Amino acid sequence: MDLQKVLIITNNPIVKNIDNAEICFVRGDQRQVLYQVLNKVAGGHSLLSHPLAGSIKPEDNPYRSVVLSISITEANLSTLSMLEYCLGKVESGAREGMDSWRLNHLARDFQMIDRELLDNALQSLSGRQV
Amino acid sequence: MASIRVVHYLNQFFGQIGGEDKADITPFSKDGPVGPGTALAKVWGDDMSIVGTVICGDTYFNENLDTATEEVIALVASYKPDLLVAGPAFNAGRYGMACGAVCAAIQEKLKIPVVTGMYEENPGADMYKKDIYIVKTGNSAAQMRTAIPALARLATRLAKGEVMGSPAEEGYLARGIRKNIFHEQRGSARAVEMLLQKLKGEPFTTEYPMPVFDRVSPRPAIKDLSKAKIALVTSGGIVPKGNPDRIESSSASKFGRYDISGINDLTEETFETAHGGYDPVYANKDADRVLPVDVMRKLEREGIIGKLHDVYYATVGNGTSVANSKKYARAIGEELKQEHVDGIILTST
Amino acid sequence: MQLELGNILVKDIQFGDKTEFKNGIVYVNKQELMDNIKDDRLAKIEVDIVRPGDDVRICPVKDVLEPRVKVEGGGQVFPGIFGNAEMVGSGKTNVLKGMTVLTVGKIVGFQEGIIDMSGPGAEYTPFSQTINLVILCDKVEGLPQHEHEEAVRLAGLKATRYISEIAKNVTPDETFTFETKPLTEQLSQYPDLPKVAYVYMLQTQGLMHDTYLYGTDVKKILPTFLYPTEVMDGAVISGNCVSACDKNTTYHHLNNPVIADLFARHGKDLNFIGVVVTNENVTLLDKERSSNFTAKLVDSLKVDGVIISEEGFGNPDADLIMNCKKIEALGIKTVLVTDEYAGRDGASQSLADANLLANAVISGGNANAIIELPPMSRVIGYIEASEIIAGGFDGALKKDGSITVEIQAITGATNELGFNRMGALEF
Amino acid sequence: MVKELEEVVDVPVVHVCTVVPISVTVGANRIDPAVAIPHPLGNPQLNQDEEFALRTSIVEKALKALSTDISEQTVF
Repeated sequence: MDLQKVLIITNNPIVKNIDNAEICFVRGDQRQVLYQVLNKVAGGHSLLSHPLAGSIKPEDNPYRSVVLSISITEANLSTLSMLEYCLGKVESGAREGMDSWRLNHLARDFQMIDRELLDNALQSLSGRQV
Repeated sequence: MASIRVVHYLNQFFGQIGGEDKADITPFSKDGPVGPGTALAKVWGDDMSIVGTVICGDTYFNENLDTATEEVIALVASYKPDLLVAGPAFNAGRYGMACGAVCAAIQEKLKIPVVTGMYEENPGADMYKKDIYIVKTGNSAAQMRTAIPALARLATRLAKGEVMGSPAEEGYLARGIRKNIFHEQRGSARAVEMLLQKLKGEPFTTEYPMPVFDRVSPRPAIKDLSKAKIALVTSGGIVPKGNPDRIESSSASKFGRYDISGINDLTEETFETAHGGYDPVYANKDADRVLPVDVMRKLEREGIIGKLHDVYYATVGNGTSVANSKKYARAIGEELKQEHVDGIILTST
Repeated sequence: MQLELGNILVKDIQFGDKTEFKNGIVYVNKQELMDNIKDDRLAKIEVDIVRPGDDVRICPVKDVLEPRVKVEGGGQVFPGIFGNAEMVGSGKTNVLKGMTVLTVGKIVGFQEGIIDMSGPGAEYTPFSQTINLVILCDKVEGLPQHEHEEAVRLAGLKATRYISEIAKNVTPDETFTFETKPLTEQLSQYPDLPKVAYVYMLQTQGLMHDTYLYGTDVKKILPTFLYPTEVMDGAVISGNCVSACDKNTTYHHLNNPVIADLFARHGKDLNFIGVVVTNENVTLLDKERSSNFTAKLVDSLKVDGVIISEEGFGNPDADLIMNCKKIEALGIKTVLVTDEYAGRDGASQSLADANLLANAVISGGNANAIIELPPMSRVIGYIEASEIIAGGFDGALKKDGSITVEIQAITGATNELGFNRMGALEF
Repeated sequence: MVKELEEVVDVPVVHVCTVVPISVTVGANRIDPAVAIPHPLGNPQLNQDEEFALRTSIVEKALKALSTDISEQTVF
């Protein structure tokens, strides 16, 4: 993959050892991942993949991997505002939560789907200057 | 069938006690209907009867929110009502806030249906319409004649536990609750219809108004800093050493209110940070780095500002939900308003 | 491009010695059907028939299809899957109306839907009103999800094609003609009417989120122009297993209601110019690029207004808003069709994006609303899946067989093509 | 938070913050950029007097913001 180096923020344990990617592993739920993304974007990293990839109910999708640029420029206001809506969505869903029973049954499927969406993003970004 | 027992909440004015001069009157009750209550009773006939009226001054209520609410709840509860009606408050701000607060508290504590009436721009409407049914009224008591029947009708429906229709059908302020209904036409036909209306420049109603992160218009500047009382608020989690309120390091469930009268400098021995989102070393060493009490005191001494407000407020911004931080900000804001501060410095990490 | 759709009204489906259409009844030779769809990747295939009003629950439903066959004109139905992707959308196509082919199978743990043929759940899905030929597929041990999805998708397409052959020589009960002229002619056909196009957004994010256009994976296309009749001939097919309530099944694509309702007003109140099909991808760059091309295409069509339909939720909300913003910025009016995830109490933020330019929105309903589905005497598929499909939750399946789920578990419940009458309003 | 304070108290509020874009998105009207996340109004690299002077300058800017009429979001 001739992808320039990217930063991946993830809480998905099967996301590791990806070429040209620095992986920032977040211990916590997808809210924590998104807040970490918010911090990075506010710090000037560009958001490359949509933070709510997939159309699996947000609060039902406990694993999330988000791709950002390694390089830093001026923080992008429109991305921040998009993140604000995403966080609003996730925050408002969070209280309904997902029970551990389902999580245990489905963890592997969820991880696989997240990984699949991530791979799609990386493939699409491959060759792009970021 | 026994008629439904209703308690009515009124302020000093509609409770026929007096005007602004009586606005600090403490809550008391009277058996039977008073003022607008008699009009309600007329509409209801024998179905529902106002067994008691609780009256409280608007100033007293708003300045003693917690105790006043407690007192009102006790008075209302003593009548063992099936329903509480408050107001209508029209466009009276403090009365609206009181009606909303009373309704919300009664609904929560006594678990009975509640209803009030307000003009949609009443601040109380904005504050409480999500929690309670608020009948849409005109903006002044001159509209009492139309407000009463609307209030009476909605109250009856609530008391009888009838299925509530849409805001447009029932005349209450939309509560922001999305509910599924079946339309006459399927969605695609509605879309074509709406597009044709939009193309012709005709009025149309979106089925989903976009939520907007609303902006607040900038308030006018402080005219004379040397007379101004300035308050400090921080989301950087600065708390007295030992974190007496146990504010969580993230996803905080509360905010802190701390007295700094007589304190000229925050030191390593006296203050620290409860914030879990950044390296706490620097703030723990000198909390003035987050909450500049030392500089503010110096400027106060020099007469550059009139006064540093003696209480500061602290929350932890880290991971705190949007809804919670809004709630805290509102609560802090209410307190600072009472204290008549002229400006606020909010520091964030 | 002109297409005559001939509806052959199906009164019933029955198993028989010969697969044929006789006296309003579709007879199916079960063995022959199974032989036609067999696949080494599928360990077991079962076929069943269910009818409106039956005391039956089907779960987990993957896709729903409708048998259509070309009678005249080029190409084959489902072009690119079958044949050499010749252009479709002209000539004559016969439709077996009133029936579906419905595939059932567990692909991954959570996204397929429920269809109840009677009871309260039946009100939320259009497929309780059709006679359904149900094809239940089990994969061979160890088959990866990609292959499993593809095997079940092909089983549905092949079965539908097999059945549709019997409609070829039947005289339809009713016919409807649809025509869209080449762009310049179409633009000048009704000079006094507003010109309208349809922006057709398709879910395309990878495994379980894919859609195919003439057999190609839509995530790899740039937005392109289609004649509406191409869609009626199966140019677009579903390959996704996202939450059941708002994925467009292949049946929904074939019977796209936005296209139908635009044609219904065509030449009377508006001039329907055509369809722009676009995707919903994972990266922001792809989203920007696709929405830029969509806006450019719409602009070049010289239309006054568009209807934009979304598929799915979450990040597609960003595509929806981007399309809306960029098209409105050109001075072209938009109406959006979406659905909502407003929480079980309906009080949460419905979409993951918003913009004030999106001032005309049709809602397909709140997918989080709860429904209790009473027990059914018969279940086709795997009822235990109801606990883990989207919208189900712990304890959803009770001992008596009743289940409590969000309506997002019901196939087609909050369809974002506007297929249903249901919608959400603020209370 | 800044928005609600301004609305409820009905007086000018200045947001002293390190990440200006966040402040803009949350709707602050008067924004006073600060030093760094762990020490918005200080800099441990400096000696005590220098640091106090730095803090004074940030606070003075905040006060200037409070005493300046604005019509839109403004970074001071």
